[in-house]
Amino acid sequence: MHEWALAEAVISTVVETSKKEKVKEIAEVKIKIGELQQIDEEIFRFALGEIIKEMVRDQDSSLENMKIKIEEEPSFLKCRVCGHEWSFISQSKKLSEDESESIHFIPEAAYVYIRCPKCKSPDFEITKGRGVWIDSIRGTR
Amino acid sequence: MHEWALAEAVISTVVETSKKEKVKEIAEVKIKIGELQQIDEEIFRFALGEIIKEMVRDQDSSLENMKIKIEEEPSFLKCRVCGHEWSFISQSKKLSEDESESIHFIPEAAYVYIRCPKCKSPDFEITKGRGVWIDSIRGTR
Amino acid sequence: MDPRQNIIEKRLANINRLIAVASGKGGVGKSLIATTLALSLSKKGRKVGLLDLDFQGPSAHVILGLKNAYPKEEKGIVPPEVHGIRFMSIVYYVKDEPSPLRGTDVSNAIIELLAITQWKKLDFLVVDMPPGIGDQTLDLIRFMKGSEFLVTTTPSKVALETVKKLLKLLKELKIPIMGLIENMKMFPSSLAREQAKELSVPFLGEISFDRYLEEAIGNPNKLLETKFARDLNVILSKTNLL
Amino acid sequence: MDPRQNIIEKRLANINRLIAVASGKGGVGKSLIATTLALSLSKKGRKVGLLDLDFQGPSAHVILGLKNAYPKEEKGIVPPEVHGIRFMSIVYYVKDEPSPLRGTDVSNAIIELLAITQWKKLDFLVVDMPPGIGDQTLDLIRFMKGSEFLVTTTPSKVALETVKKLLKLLKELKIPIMGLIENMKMFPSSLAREQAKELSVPFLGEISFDRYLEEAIGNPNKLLETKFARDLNVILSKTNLL
Ligand SMILES: Nc1ncnc2c1ncn2[C@@H]1O[C@H](COP(=O)(O)OP(=O)(O)O)[C@@H](O)[C@H]1O
Ligand SMILES: Nc1ncnc2c1ncn2[C@@H]1O[C@H](COP(=O)(O)OP(=O)(O)O)[C@@H](O)[C@H]1O
Ligand SMILES: [Mg+2]
Ligand SMILES: [Mg+2]
Ligand SMILES: [Mg+2]
Ligand SMILES: [Mg+2]
Ligand code: NI
Ligand code: NI
Ligand SMILES: [Zn+2]
Ligand SMILES: [Zn+2]
Repeated sequence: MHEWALAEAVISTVVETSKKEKVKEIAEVKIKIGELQQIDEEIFRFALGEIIKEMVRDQDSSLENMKIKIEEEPSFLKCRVCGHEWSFISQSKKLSEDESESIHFIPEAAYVYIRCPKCKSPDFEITKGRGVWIDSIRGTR
Repeated sequence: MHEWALAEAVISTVVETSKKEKVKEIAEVKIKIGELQQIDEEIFRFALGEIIKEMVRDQDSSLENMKIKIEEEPSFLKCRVCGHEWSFISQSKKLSEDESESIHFIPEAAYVYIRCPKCKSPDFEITKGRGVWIDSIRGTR
Repeated sequence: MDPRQNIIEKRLANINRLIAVASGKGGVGKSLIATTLALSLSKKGRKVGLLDLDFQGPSAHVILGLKNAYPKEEKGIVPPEVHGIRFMSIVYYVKDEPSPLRGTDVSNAIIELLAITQWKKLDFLVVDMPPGIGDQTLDLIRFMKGSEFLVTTTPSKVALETVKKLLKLLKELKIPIMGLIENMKMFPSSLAREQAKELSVPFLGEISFDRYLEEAIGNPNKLLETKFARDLNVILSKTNLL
Repeated sequence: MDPRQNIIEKRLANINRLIAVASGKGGVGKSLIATTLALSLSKKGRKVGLLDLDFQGPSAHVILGLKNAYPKEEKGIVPPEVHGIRFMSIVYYVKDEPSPLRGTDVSNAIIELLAITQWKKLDFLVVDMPPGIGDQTLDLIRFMKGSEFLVTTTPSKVALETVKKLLKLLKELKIPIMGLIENMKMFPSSLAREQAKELSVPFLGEISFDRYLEEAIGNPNKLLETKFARDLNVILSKTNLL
């Protein structure tokens, strides 16, 4: 349930951004969740829903009809030493449950538990699919 | 004349890349030089010419007819603290000769001598126009 | 758009004071001072958090003698209480393995930690800083607004040369500096005091080299009884912390 | 395409051995050891370069007492000879100002320096490493192929915890480790020796805490006559360096 904290971050950012852009009613938010972090989409969606309910109850009606689109983004890693690029999923079975959980909380734990499958280096870049990202917000002013 | 070292890096990279791509004759290389580093284009072009002459004399004819296009790329900086974005040129007159020369050798000296014009932070990103970059290489196999 | 940065302010909203123990230089006692400071404040009945931001050389858990503690998941992660301190460190997630993170990854990990950690109400959050004036320092300044710096040095010229740079940077950016502590003093020397004066930074006092300090590492109760802790407390009693 | 990375190998081609003095931990004597090592090798008639990669806490120039030296421009930059050593440091370009570089900028600056520095023929290039296992360490491994690590620690548990991480990382990556030096020894203790043994790393010996070392900082001739330098030379005589 640490997904709650990230859901709260998303909603807070959506609200603040719409305020800045003078959006009165938010129609849709598109969220990408990076595969690396292994967010539980169901829990995440539930948390988003609860937070919105609470906000609507309190004061903020701009979120009342907001549609939430969540897309899981495949994760790719690229080695700085040998240039090899690979998908997280192709190697994720090698991780123990503990290691996976650590990456779930702090995706950069990947540098401890993952190595380039080709040259074994820890010096790689997470090129795609690290964590939670707001792709777009749509609404009417 | 430290431009020579960078010219050598460019030629060496062009040659190696063309070899990898099995290019026999290189027709054109496009080089971008970032405004921040204040490369002397004339000296740089001279150095490129000399290095190519030497290589052609020695062994490598692939460079014989290579055209060199050099484009100066304007430099932009963006503050991580306040979000302000500005062009290097708009502020470069504030630099002393010594400071400019330091940035010429190591562009990251910018973090010592340049500040965000809006919030005075040194925590900015060089978003464009840092240094020497090979934009493209064209040739025939 | 990165949603995490937006929530950090809220996560830190119920923390009264943010104290960054820093130096720029390594090996001057930042971790010993930060941990002992947190323990001392907690002993006085204050609610204290300790955040180890030295991701590549985390030390506070060694000094605390941490065993088997792990954050609870509860609308985020809730740091466990270790000897009365809410303690957060990357070691929960990287164990004692090397963590070869580049700066951009360090920055990402800091943002993640700050976005998901639920400190709840605290009188003090003490931050144990790494050496350098890189990503951690810049991110602390960027995200942990209102942080006050407690700067540590040794009497050595080599240390002071680097500490001076941190002090100059903080002064330039108008970040509050509580003052300079001179640690591991063995012989008379006035360099640190003079450096503080030259930069108009309060000189808070000195902590003697304590040959028995090593024996107290991993044992907080013993640590609080060392000459080191007593020296530190004399210094702190001159600040508005204790 | 970044053209700089391609030329680095050529720039280092005429250097016989690359010796990185590292630790992971700060304040353990890396800079003192690196500088004294470079001076000692040079005294023995070897052609020596010294590269300070600690961009945020550069120290070698302080230890060397550098004054008014500046690289020459000659098909790149040619490091000036300082007490017989070809010395390269970021201080030529940042003076004694704070250099708040993030990791990505540190990496860029390293690549630039390596691409434009003309070391010419050298028997040894000694690299004074910063604390941490971040950008500098990863870039040294990536670009300065064949580097051998001379690892330094103090006898303290806190230091060893971090030094262990560097050693583990180097072993995992099969990077040559010359061995472990235990510096600033004041009291009997076998922790460092045991740590080395546990990780199958050669234990090279110890350097006593030298209370007169501070007085030799900035004065290379004096430095070479300290107990510190003598202790280091005993250690080095057991390696294939001297
Ligand atoms: N006053 C002191 N007396 C003796 N040893 C000390 C003192 N302060 C710190 N130390 C020792 O110095 C070393 C560096 O301390 P540490 O807190 O790890 O520094 P930093 O966090 O600045 O790297 C440790 O071995 C620590 O036990
Ligand atoms: N053997 C020693 N005896 C006494 N002081 C030492 C010894 N080795 C190092 N020092 C001192 O310890 C401090 C840290 O040394 P330094 O070389 O700057 O470490 P690092 O480069 O690892 O940060 C300096 O003040 C230095 O003078
Ligand atoms: Mg879980
Ligand atoms: Mg010039
Ligand atoms: Mg520390
Ligand atoms: Mg050093
Ligand atoms: Ni979770
Ligand atoms: Ni030049
Ligand atoms: Zn690889
Ligand atoms: Zn700004």
